[in-house]
Amino acid sequence: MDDGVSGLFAAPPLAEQERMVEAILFAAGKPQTVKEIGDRLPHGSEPEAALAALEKRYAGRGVALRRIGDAWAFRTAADLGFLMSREVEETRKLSRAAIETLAIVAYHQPITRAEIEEIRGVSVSRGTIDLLLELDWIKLGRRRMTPGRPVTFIVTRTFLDHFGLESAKDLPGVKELRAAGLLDNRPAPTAPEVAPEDPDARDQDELL
Amino acid sequence: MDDGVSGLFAAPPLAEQERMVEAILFAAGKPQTVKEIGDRLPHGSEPEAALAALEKRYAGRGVALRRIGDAWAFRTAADLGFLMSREVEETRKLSRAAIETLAIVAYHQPITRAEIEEIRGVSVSRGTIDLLLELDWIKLGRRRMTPGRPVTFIVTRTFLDHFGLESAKDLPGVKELRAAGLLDNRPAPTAPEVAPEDPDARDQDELL
Amino acid sequence: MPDDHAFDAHLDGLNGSAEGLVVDVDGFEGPLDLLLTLSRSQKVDLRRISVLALAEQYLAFIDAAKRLRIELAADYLVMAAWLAFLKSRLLLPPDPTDEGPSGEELAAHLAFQLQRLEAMRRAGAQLMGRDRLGREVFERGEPQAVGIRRKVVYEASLLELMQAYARIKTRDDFAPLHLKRGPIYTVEQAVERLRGLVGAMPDWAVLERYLPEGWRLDGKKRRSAVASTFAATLELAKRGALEIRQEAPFAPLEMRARAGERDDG
Repeated sequence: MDDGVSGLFAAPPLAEQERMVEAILFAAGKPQTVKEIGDRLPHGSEPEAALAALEKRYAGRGVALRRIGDAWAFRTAADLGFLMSREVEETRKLSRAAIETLAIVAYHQPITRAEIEEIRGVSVSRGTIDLLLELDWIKLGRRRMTPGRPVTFIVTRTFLDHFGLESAKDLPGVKELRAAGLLDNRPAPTAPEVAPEDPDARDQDELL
Repeated sequence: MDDGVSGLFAAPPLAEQERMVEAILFAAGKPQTVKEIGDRLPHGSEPEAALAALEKRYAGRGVALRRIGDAWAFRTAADLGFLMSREVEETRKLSRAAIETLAIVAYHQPITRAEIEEIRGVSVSRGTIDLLLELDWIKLGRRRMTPGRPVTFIVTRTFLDHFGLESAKDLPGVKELRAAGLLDNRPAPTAPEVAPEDPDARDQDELL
Repeated sequence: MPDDHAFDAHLDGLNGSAEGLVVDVDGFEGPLDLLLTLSRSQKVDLRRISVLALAEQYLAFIDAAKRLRIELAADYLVMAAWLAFLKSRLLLPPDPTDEGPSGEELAAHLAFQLQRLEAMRRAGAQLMGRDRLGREVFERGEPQAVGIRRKVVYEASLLELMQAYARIKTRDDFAPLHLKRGPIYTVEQAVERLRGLVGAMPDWAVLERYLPEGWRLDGKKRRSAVASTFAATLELAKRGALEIRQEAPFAPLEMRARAGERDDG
């Protein structure tokens, strides 16, 4: 927009901006970022202020304005889910491996596949990562600046939306886990040669 | 729901029913009839009263509760429909005919169409004049007091603003343009066909 | 969780007599998972777990599996080897010449791994227990697509405007040379016209009277018509059709048909 021209027009009053944001978010199925909302409002509008006013207006209603990462969306109030039970499509039951992997990515992101395997103590099957990518719950983050430049995984806005989280900081128990040091990246003490990587482990085992 | 069981419980207060209807209509994939809504509400609820309360609550908001036939649905407020479309700006250059016509009007206003054609040496298409009128760069001036009383064209305030002029009189004359080096020593080729029509060029082309 | 049942079965087996031991490695997600399951039999907080006791439990489990000739995946055996090594480190007095981490450090790391895995399991269960989109929370059922309006913005600068005008104005300068005919009344036209009129000019009359229609008012046109008509008059006088007179310099030119050319003659 040309500032020289649009500057001639004043932004609409906040109450009107609030109505506009309400209409935009009602019509959108997916969460909209503050920037996306701002781009659709008249020049000079303040989407953050309008969103704050709107959030307050909908507090306690049957529909709530929810922040999802850097985006916002209207969602039905969680306590009314029982009314909607007829519309629930039976979601595929996630495997234990998938749930665990998802939790590990969410609490440790960005995380490499090797690190996921280190935490789980078992190799992560291709199918598990694929499924989580397909659900759009995890996505590729930046490559780790370590030898081999491995890819990392992070959780998505869809993940936050699905689990009703404002941000990864709101993950259940995340503060306690961090305080307990359980989210630290604690490398294994360098073990002597004898152990896991020894291809003759099986033979040794039989000696025991 | 089993009436025998739900009958044991009192219907929720109207405010709560209103929240429920709000959530149901928000999540519904299509408009819902009063009966459909009622079937989902706890036994003993009054969907009509809840709908009436909800309609009132949304009056004047960015989203309105609307009756569509015998069903109800949330719809964007009529005055905010423009938000539901995104504008994509596409910048285009004015055609040579259009800019020449515009220049002639600017330098010779008020000027009739016949006079523009005389200066350009070619006829001016209706589309060119229409585009310039639509852009609000030219407008109709007074009719010429000559036989046939032809309309004249003059440039607009919008034109002056766009080109950063105080008045059309500020446009430099041909001599000044030449002095300022704005006139090419050679005219632009009248038509791009020049080259292809060159028989030598054509032969060369065929050799390639 | 279906795994909980398998898990209970293991616990039962492990708590029972050696004969009743149920060994089903398929139910575990790897050695760490098996260790975590075994650790529960200690019925203490993982932070106070006895890694030594856990290592012994694990090795006993693997032994039982072997006795039953159960095929064990390599990583279970690798873990067994590592735990055997850890056990020896924990039991033997530390060797000052030994390099690498102490048995206690290794045991502490294993305990950390178990705690971390358990924390992640619990977190996963908590996540799944949240109000989830499409189950307890719903999005807009009738989302409205955003239409795209195309708006064309025309660009033109003052420079382009001036250049366009200059182009028009200079076009003629470079056009192939041909003389532009302004409003010119040719001598030929004048001769032709006057010849037709000669019969009707018996008396002296001023030249301007015989200018053609449409060439009398406009300055340029009039000048051209006067000049040509004068030239035509001279031509006709030479041919003997007209007489010309002028009473004084710059006085009006008068002419009449010569006798014999006149209609009445």
